[in-house]
Amino acid sequence: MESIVSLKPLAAVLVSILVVPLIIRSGNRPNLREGWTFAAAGIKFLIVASMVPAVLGGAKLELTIAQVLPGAAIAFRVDAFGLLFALVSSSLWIVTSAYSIGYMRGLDEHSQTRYFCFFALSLSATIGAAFSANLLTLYLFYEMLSFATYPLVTHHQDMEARSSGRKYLFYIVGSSIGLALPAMVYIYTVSGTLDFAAQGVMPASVPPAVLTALVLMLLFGFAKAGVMPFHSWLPAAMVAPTPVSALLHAVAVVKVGAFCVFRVLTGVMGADLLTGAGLGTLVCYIAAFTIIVSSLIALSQDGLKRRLAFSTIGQLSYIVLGAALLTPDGLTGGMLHIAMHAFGKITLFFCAGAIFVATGVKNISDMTGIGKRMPITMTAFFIGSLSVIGLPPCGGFISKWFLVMGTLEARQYAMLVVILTSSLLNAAYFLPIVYRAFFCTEEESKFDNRMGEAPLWCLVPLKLTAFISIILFLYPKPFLDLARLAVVQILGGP
Amino acid sequence: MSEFIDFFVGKYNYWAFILLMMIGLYAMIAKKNLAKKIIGMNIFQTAIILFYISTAAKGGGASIPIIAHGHGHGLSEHGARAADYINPLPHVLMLTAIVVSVATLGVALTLAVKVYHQYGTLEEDEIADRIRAQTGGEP
Amino acid sequence: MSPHLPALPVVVPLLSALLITILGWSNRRLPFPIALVALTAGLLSALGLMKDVLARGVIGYNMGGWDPPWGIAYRVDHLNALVLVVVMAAALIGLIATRDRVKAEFEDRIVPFYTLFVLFVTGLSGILLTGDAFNLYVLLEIASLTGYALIGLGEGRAPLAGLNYILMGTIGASFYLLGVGYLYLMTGTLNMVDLAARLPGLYDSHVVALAFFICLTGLFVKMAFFPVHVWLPNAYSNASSAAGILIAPLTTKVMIYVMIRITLTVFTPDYAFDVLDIGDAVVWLSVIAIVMGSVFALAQNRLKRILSYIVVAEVGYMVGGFWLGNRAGITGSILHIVNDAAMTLCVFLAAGALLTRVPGDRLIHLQGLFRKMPVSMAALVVGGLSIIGAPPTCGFFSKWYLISGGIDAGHYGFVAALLFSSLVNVALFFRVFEIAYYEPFGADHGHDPRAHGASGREDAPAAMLAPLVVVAVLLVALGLYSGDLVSAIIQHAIPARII
Amino acid sequence: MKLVALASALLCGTILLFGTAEFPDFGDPDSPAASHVSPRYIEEAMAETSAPNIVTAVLADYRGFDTLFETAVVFSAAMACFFLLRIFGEDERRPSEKLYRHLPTGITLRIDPGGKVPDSPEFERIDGIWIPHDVIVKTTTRLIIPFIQLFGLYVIAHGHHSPGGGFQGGVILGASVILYAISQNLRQALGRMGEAVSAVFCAAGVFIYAGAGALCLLMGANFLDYSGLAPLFGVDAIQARSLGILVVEIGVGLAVMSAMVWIYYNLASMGRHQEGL
Repeated sequence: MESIVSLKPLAAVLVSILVVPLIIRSGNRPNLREGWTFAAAGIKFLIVASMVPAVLGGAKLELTIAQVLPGAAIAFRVDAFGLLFALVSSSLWIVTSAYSIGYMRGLDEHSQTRYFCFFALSLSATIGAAFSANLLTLYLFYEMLSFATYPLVTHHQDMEARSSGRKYLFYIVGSSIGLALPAMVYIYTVSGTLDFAAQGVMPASVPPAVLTALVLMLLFGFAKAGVMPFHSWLPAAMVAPTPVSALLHAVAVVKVGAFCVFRVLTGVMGADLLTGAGLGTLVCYIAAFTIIVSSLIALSQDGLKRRLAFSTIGQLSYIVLGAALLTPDGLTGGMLHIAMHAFGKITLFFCAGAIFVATGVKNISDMTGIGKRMPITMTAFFIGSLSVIGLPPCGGFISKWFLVMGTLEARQYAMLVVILTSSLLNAAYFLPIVYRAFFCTEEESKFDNRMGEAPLWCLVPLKLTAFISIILFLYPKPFLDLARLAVVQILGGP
Repeated sequence: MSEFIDFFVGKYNYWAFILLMMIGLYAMIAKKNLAKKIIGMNIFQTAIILFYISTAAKGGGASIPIIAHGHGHGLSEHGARAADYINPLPHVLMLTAIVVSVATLGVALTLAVKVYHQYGTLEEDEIADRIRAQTGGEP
Repeated sequence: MSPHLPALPVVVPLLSALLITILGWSNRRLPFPIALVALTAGLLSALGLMKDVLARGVIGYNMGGWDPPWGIAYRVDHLNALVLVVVMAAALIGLIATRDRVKAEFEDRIVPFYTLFVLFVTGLSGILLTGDAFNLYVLLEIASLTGYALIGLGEGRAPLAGLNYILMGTIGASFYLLGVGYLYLMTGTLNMVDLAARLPGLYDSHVVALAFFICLTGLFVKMAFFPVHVWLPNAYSNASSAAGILIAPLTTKVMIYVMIRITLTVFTPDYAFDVLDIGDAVVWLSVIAIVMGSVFALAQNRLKRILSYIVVAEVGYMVGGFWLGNRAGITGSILHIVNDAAMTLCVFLAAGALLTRVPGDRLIHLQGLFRKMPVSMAALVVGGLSIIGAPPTCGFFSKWYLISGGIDAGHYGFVAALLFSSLVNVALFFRVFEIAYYEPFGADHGHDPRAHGASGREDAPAAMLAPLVVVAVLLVALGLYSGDLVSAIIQHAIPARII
Repeated sequence: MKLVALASALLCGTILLFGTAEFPDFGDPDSPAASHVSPRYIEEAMAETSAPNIVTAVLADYRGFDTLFETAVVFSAAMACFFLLRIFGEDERRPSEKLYRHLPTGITLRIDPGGKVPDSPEFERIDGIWIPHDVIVKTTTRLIIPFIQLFGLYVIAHGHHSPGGGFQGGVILGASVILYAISQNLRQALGRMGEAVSAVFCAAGVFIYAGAGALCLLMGANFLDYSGLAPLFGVDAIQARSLGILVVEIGVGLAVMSAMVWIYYNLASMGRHQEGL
């Protein structure tokens, strides 16, 4: 496997940092400002996409920024898994930027310049995390993301935003400093390195009890993965403006958490070591617990965004589950789920936002009959739901399929049951929304029959993501190839 | 008993400095009056000076460290013997320490004057009362 | 390089301080340029020394041409060259940044202010370079006396705080002097290297142990180690903002250097860590220091007091890290001297910048400052993140070494204290940020800010902002280059037997 | 508090006492302090520095660097007093009435704040605590002061050969000025030796010391290595050391004298330089 020194990863990270001063400078000319955002998003996506052929060819693009600790540098290494994640995040940034314009202008939100700045910074952090070559760099970008998203979460600057912001910081930063950091230092102390390597870096001499403690500390320490009981920041963070929730809390932030857990389990601990110690199963059960409980909670939520949030918690644990299965199909399923769920969930959030912009409604119980007023939005919502539930003809089906295969492969039949049960629960909390929106009597409907969709800036992105969700079912090859390659790289194959 | 007396008599200089030091320390902690605290501080420093100076002593008729008949051009025809003169080094060091303690005393008194200007008293508890009255208890 | 280079960081500032008085007395425009030249020269010679040390190893310099132990010798190695560069750089940046503040706060006292400040730096650089235990005391007093004076002239309770600082500082210095006296009594020498050569025969003597404890106690007072920290918060928080900016980053760090120097060079690690075996006890003390410093910081409602208590906690980091007695811990401790100097400078400078536009440093005064003073607040954020220990700022890396040292030594109490303190720092700083971010918008949510007037931006003067931004960038740069810093310099500063 | 103080003082004392058991006895000529470094000073000082007073030789030459900073400590203390205490201009809290004494008649005029100030040389401004008749004190001190000052100069100059030197002599000189200020009044003393003079002399004294050291640097010797000054003095290296010691002692004397006086000025009048002692 060849390594190529390349500036591309750095460029991909920097492009959205460098655009910040430009955004600030043109703060009072909104069109120019958003132009910069689009430019940065486009360039970022192109840079990321340009790495695909090389990576698919089996190469890894590397760049060391600074050798900050012996054996642990701040360094980038683009492998298939990182690239998959970066591809998802950077492509969705473009879409979300468009959606942000519609949403923010539609509601005449304050401090839009600040909003776009921190949005760009968050994207840098996300891409940085995706391209991290070692745990240290990953942690760096993880923390950067935590702090960069804080102003976004608390954008409204009211009492609710403040308390949510506190909760967000308390969970995210508290767990990363209190749990992940010491675990990292410990790993560094015993192994002398933090690099991600096929089959991990942990020496075999570490006693199983310590190993268990480390795995748990890292699993919960990267609280962005939302594994219970470190999940309650996520519903709280839904006070943010919807595009933030959409990109960050359905895609970037939470996926970075899942990505970190994935990296830790596969790159630091190593599949064989975990299997040998039986820790994979332990993590599986934790994830399974989260999946089921969060789905049950989601059933009882009336706020649309809160229901989506709990759904996200469950779906994240699918990814964790995939990683913890430690079999080729399971890993493939976990990785694919990052992509598939991202497109599905972002569609759902876009729809929630569009509904709010157009009608100001936040609660599901008030949405009876909305399908007649916003048919496009609700159709997209339906497609997104299908993808998240894991039904054809949507991308979600593919990742779930691989997950199911993984459980069989790993002989974790209990997990198979969990996945299937959870799919049913997913259907149970999504489909009634769609049903209520379209099929209701005139009396029940809370809206008149006039068409009243959200602004075009909101509408186009959600159509696009819904469309991609379907495309991914029909043509999953790019992601599937990357995921398959990543599995080979992770398991240390030829 | 005689051992103890030997011990005490042979090292009485150290006892003296320790006693002085305890007095100084006690005054600095226990006294409420800032001027008395400053005096305690000075006693404390003096105790250490005493300690150093006492280490310079040499029994057996050693003289002050000025070479007798040392006038004129100084080549080593005078041939001073170390045992004849007491140790000059602690004296040098304590000259410095005395100057430092004077300087510290000066600055401490200056600040005490300022404090007195500000609160009209040097009693610590009264100052505390005044501060509380001024700020309503906040630091 | 000139063989006289080691003398310059002390001699040049000393002469300049005197020139400030002699020339500045009649021309009030001169003090600042003279001080600027002096500290620039100081920094350059410090860098030159650093270069020499890297090239040639330890450099000695005999004052008055007398060989040690009869004369006073300077001894420059990796450790003090590094700290010297830090001190000089911090002093220089502080000097430039506070120019306007000094003009405003001490309009009649420009001459004495700069004289005292340059003397203060002289004292510190002397402390760093000297290889003579008694000379160190004299220089310590220079730095302390000038420090007392600079701190004593502030608002409100400053004189009282200054007086308490004098009383405690004098006890500390006197204890140090007494400890040196005990050593002198037992060995007959004052030169550090000579002491180290003569002490091994006396390792089982109680007097030597006592001398060590007395010295250590004295230094603990001087560096504001809990529970003898009580002078620091009042002194730093009541001092004028210029004096606070100039003094806060330096004093405690230099005192920690002295502790390291005395322990490693005079008493040798064998004695301190193995014969006496007090490392564990001191680390537990520092655990208490860290926890209490953080808890006290939480209870404060003024920015500068919060920062002062953070300094107290940070002292615990460095003392504890050093007394872990292993390579990682000592590396962390030395690296943290560098980083903490930069961090403290950054946050105090930012606080000073804020104070140019707001009436006081109570938290309630900070409302809405993100909009009003974005650059200063951004620098405060960077400083805060570094104190919290978020990568890639430098604070993360020293904390990393410290934690790693704690794990190496199996001292999990220390690790827990470090993490606790980081979490408390998150709470502290985000409370400040939150207030600065929200307040004026709390009531009228969604209100268009343009109604408040987009021209509400009124940041500190550029002369203060530019150094502040430099320091903030430096925090990140130090973080990125900490690997080089450790491998090129700090590794050589630690005796080879420590693993 | 008292109990705490007592306990900590006793604890401290006990710990220190505990250590004394291993100390050398008082006056032990074989103690390490007496046998390691110091013999060289006693045996060689005369030959190496040509100063029979070994304390002076060690103070100003062997450990001259300490002494330089000792002088700097004095300077910074004086500067600190000035910095902290000096109040420029009128004290706003007490808008002072001004007192003027008509010299020929001895009549005292009180000028209320804002009143017209007499500018005839026959009027002398005085302080509120001015005492008219102290002939004995004034006369005695006038007689004594020159002798005190002469003695001070002697002590400085004779430091090589007898107990004395810059610090002692400087203090005596300073005391003479302070005595003048006490016996006359602060205003007159300030007239004789003003604040600017004290300040600049104080700095200049230290500057002489440090400058001598720096001059050695310029001559190619180490800092404060007076033997490097030999070409300037036109004598051999050892004599040059002796002369170097004299130069720095003069600097010390100047600095200490001015510092004493300056500190007194500020402390005695609480920084207002009027209405003082």
